[in-house]
Amino acid sequence: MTIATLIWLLPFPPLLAFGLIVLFTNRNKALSHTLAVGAALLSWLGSMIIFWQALRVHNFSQNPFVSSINWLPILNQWLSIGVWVDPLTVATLFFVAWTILMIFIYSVGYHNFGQPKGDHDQAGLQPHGATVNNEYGHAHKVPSIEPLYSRFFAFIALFAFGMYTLVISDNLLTLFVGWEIMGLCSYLLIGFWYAKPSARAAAIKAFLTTRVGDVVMLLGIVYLYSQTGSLSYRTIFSKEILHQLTTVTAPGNFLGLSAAGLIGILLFIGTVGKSAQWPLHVWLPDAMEGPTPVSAMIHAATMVSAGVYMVIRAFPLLSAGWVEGGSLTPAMAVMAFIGTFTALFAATIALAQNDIKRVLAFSTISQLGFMIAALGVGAYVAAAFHLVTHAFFKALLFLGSGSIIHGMEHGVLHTNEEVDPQNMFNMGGLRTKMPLTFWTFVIGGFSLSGVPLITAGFWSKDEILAEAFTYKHWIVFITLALTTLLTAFYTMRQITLTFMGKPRTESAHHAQESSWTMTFPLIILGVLAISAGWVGIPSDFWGLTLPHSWFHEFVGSTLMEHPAAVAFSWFPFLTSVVVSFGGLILGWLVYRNVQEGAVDPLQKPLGWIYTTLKNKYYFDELYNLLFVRPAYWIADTFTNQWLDRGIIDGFLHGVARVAFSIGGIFRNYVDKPVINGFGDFIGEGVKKFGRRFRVIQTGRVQQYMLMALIVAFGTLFYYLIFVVRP
Amino acid sequence: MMVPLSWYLIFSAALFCVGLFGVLSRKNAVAILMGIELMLNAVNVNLIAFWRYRSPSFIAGQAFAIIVFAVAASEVAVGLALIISIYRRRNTVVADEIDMMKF
Amino acid sequence: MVFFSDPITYITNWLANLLISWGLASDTVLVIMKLLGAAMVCIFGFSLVIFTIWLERKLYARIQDRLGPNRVGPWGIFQTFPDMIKIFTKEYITPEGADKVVYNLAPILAVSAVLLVWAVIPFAPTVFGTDINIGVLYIVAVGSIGTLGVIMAGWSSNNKYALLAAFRTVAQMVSFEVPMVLALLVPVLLGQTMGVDSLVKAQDVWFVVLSPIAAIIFFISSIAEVGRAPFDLLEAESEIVAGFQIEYSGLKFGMFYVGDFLHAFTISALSATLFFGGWRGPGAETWPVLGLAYFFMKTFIIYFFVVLIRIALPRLRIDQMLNFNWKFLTPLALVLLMVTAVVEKSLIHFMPSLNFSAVGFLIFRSLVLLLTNILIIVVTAIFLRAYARREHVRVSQPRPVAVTPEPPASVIS
Amino acid sequence: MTPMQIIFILTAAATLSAAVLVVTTRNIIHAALWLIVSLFGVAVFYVLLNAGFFAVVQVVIYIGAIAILFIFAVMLTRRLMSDSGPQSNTNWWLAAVISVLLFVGLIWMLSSWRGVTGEPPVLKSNIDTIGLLGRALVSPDGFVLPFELASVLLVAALIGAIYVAWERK
Repeated sequence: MTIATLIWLLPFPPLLAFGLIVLFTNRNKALSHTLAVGAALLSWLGSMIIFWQALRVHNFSQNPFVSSINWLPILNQWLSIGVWVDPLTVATLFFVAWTILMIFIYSVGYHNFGQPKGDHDQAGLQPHGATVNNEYGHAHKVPSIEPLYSRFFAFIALFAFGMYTLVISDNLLTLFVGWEIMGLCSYLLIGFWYAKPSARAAAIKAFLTTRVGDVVMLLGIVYLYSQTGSLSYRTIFSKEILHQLTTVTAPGNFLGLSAAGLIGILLFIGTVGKSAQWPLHVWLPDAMEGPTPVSAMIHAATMVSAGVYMVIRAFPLLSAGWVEGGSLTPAMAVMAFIGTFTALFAATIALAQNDIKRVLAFSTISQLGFMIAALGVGAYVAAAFHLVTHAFFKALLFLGSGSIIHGMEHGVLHTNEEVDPQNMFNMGGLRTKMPLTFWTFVIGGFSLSGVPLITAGFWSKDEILAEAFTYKHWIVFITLALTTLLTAFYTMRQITLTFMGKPRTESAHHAQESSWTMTFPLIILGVLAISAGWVGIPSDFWGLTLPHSWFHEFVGSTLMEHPAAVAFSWFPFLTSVVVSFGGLILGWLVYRNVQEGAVDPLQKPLGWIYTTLKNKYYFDELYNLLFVRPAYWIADTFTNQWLDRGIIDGFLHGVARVAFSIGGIFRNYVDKPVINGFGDFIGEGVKKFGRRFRVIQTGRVQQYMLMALIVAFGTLFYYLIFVVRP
Repeated sequence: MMVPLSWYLIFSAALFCVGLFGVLSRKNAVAILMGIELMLNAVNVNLIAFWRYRSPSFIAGQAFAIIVFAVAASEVAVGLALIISIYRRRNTVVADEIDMMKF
Repeated sequence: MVFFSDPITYITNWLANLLISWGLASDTVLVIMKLLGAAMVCIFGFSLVIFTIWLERKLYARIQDRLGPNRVGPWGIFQTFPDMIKIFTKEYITPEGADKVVYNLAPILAVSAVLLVWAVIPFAPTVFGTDINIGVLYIVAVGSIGTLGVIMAGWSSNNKYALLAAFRTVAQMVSFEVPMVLALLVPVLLGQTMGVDSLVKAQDVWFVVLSPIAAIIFFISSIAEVGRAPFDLLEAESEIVAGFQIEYSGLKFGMFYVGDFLHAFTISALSATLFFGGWRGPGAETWPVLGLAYFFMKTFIIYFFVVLIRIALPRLRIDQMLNFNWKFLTPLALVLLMVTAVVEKSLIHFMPSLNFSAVGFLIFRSLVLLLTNILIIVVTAIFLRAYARREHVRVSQPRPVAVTPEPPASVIS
Repeated sequence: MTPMQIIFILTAAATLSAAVLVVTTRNIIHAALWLIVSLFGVAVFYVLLNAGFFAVVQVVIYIGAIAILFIFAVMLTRRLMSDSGPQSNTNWWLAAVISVLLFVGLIWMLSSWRGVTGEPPVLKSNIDTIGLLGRALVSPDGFVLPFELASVLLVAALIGAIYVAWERK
């Protein structure tokens, strides 16, 4: 099998699994998850093979694995689709494969495979636990298996298909296809427990919000196609096309943008939707309604990364006409601004969240902001690098949180007390209860907050900061530094509240470590969350000359002109060290001893700011006021009451009345006498005729035949004698 | 062989007419089917005769004859099955008695 | 010398030349010779039957631990002649309300149907009635004439038992014709001809080696065609008095009887011809008389088995017989035919690529086909095993008819 | 009068008279048997036309299968062993008229056609009509499609017959 074939086949095992599960093995849970995990494993294997092949190819970026076929005939040419694996793809493929596989495995444990059926579980609700009798005959509650177990695996399998498609596709169209498939899956999975009203709402919210972005992105794609007549990377990222795009101005000289600028911005808005950047970030926190593996996979590791992957992929287009260190293109400027702002904004919100998953959700938003900002300042490699590392440690964190929640739920089931197993203030002291989760979570957290030298997060973040510093984007630099501080702070807050101190509730007392299917992925991801950083250590780090940064060489070579690795300088390095440690220590100091039933110690000093943060700057309310309410109003009052009922119906009724009267006239003076008369006459005629001639219909086949023959021969002979002869 | 084509044609015409007479005049439905068989045979004779006399090298005549065989076989099978089931319900096979056009 | 190597041809040539020298037209002579040959075959057939009847009775007796005919002639070898005389001298009874013409026509058809087959069987390289290029098809066609005779007999003799028997017989014959024809197609496929003599010539390797299953299927279904045990339901004395020929007497019955035996011998001859290489054997080409010997040797061996089967096996129920035909033989034959076709075709297709010598290819082909057959046999065996298991379970169920009624209390006390 | 012609005339006479008996005789079983005779005559015609294959096929299909089927059907659908009363319906004379008319018309049309006289082309001795037929029936540029259709038709007829004649309990 050639490598091209392998790449083509890469997405299909999950799709196959999806189909099989949905159509056939839905009943059988074990078989279903075996299928799904097996498919994930296959795809993972394929990705790894591709990875090694890619490493063995010399000068890979100049001759990537490419293969394409004709797809749609357009006028006289073909719209071709295909696969395109270059260094960037390989890097993405690497983390996608790992995270997806890990999360598939994790889901098995998370949905309590092997546990008994719930007592009163129903489809579309979280399992409520089952009562079993232990060997002493005491009834006690244990977690119960997810009612829609198979369906879950079908969905994530479909999702995996979408992701692989997106990553390996060689043109924006198939990328968009994968993009939308993932959108659908995200909708399905957020609303996985569809009996919960909040889940339904969250699902719809996510779907609509991302849709806004997607529509704009589609506009961008269409405009691009209309300009270049193609969508494949090879074409649209070629020098002359980019040049042409920069020279052409947007229609109607829109904001004085060039076509490249406009397309870039449009595409970027798509990313804003997908990667939950401000102002379209509102859906991501609510998406935490879905099961934790979903949050981990879709809303942390892969799908939201897909947005960033897309802009990284489109970087040549966005940065068309930009030279390193030069002034930013409009698109880049926008990205820089949005990214930076989002990073800070989300980080601040994360400070005041008590739900363990929501904290992570906001931190995700802010980290994505990091990447966007990095791209905005042209730190191509740094962005990609951070994408990879973030995928690992954020997946790790989410899975860890999932494991924590799982443990808490165990406790809650054990002691039937009414506490929210996701609220960090109900936890504490889990360090001893769930050691594996604790250590892995700490690794993830430190990586997130960028603890120097060891963790992966440090290297990527440091590179971003370094680039921002080197190209003298001070605002970006400062903001991101500040954000890093906050990040470290809330990470430490999380760790402290969750694991340190004494258990604050009974449930926390009785929490226990999760099954190996959940912890094993944690360990793997933990290892990756550390080691993924080492590939990107700058060559002249600390003045000593290391073998130069492999990742930089590798991914950087994707671009046409190889971006220069920034020279090492002490200032950003020290900054990141200071902020990360500072944040961590602060967090530890503040949340060291939170007592049972205590409120957040920040609440008093910050006051109304805290409430603002807690309510996410009232963004939901704002959108509600701006969009939702007006929409309702237009729909109900305006359209329904006035337009429809009032004007249109009124008019129609008028017409109807007129028509009715006219019809009456016709009926009485035309129809009844004339037409009916005629019709009846015909009917009568036919009836009489029939009465005369029905005697010949005896139902005797032979007589029919006889008559038929008589007529036939009569005609024939007549024809022969009188027509042919003379 | 000194037999002119016309003899075959006349023969098959005669056979055909006899069959037709049978179809039209017999009472018993099975006998009617027999008549049909005769007609089909007449047709086959014609086909083969034309093949032999007009274009021995071109096999179409025989091919069609084969197809006529198939048709005859299936026709008999279905026809007899119908007759038998009618006989079961109506207890008759006289074509004239089967004149109510529904069952 | 030619006389010894090939007496029959020698004699025919001599006779033909004689007639021509008498000044007859050559084609008239040809016609005469053909008629003579036909007559010879018929006479030979009948006289053969005289022998086979004795043979069969002897075998019966041996296996049933009796002496069998042993009075008339050495080992009672002439026992059949008195029987013949008895039959000749019996009264011809034509039952009341019988359909005279048909009634008298039926036995003739029955015998002639069998004799007609002999027209295409090659006894030796130079001795055969005619080698029409559709011999196999001809054999099948003639078989169907036999069916006709049976039904005529059964119907015309105005007797319910006879009619039932005729129905059974026809049902049996028609259904067993299907696997028989399918099995016949396999040699046709392998020999790539429908002429019987060419088929014999094509058997450098006996077809029984190339496709044993076909041979077996043909053998079984032709035994059923003849209607001998274990398929002799048509004269199941216990159920229908004596089959369709119950009303016949005297020579007419004798004809059916002879036809029956002759038919049995004929199928042995056919099996020998189509599957065991007919007259083929060392030196048969140069010494056709040897070919004759080989042919009859093979035929008699097979005939021996036919008799043995008749003696050894009990009679089947009619449903068993039909199930066996439609649910086992026919599908098997179909599968075999398709598989053989595919294998043979692919062999011919790949022959150039694997450059064998002629002999090498022959061996290779035989091996491949044989293996295919064995494979089919194995698969069939597996299916049969499963079926047998189910059947065993089904049979071991207690039957409602078999429940013993509760005895009254008085009996117990 | 060559022997061939004599044979032809004899066969034709036999076949036609048998056919006439088929459509006129009272005893329906006899009709079936006569049908067999006339079908046999047709088979002889095939032989005369150098189509031996068809002769044999005629015997196999018509005499071996169809005729037997007829006899079965007759026996299954009769109350008594012998028929009573006329076997032809009231307007048989009209049928006769039609048939005769048709015959006359056909003959008349034939007489007006030139192609009927003349010698048949001589068959090359080595020509293998069966082989030709076989290839023609399975070659894509031959008659494979009609052939397949015929087979499908046969299967359909088989199933239909079984379904129709099924004894519903």
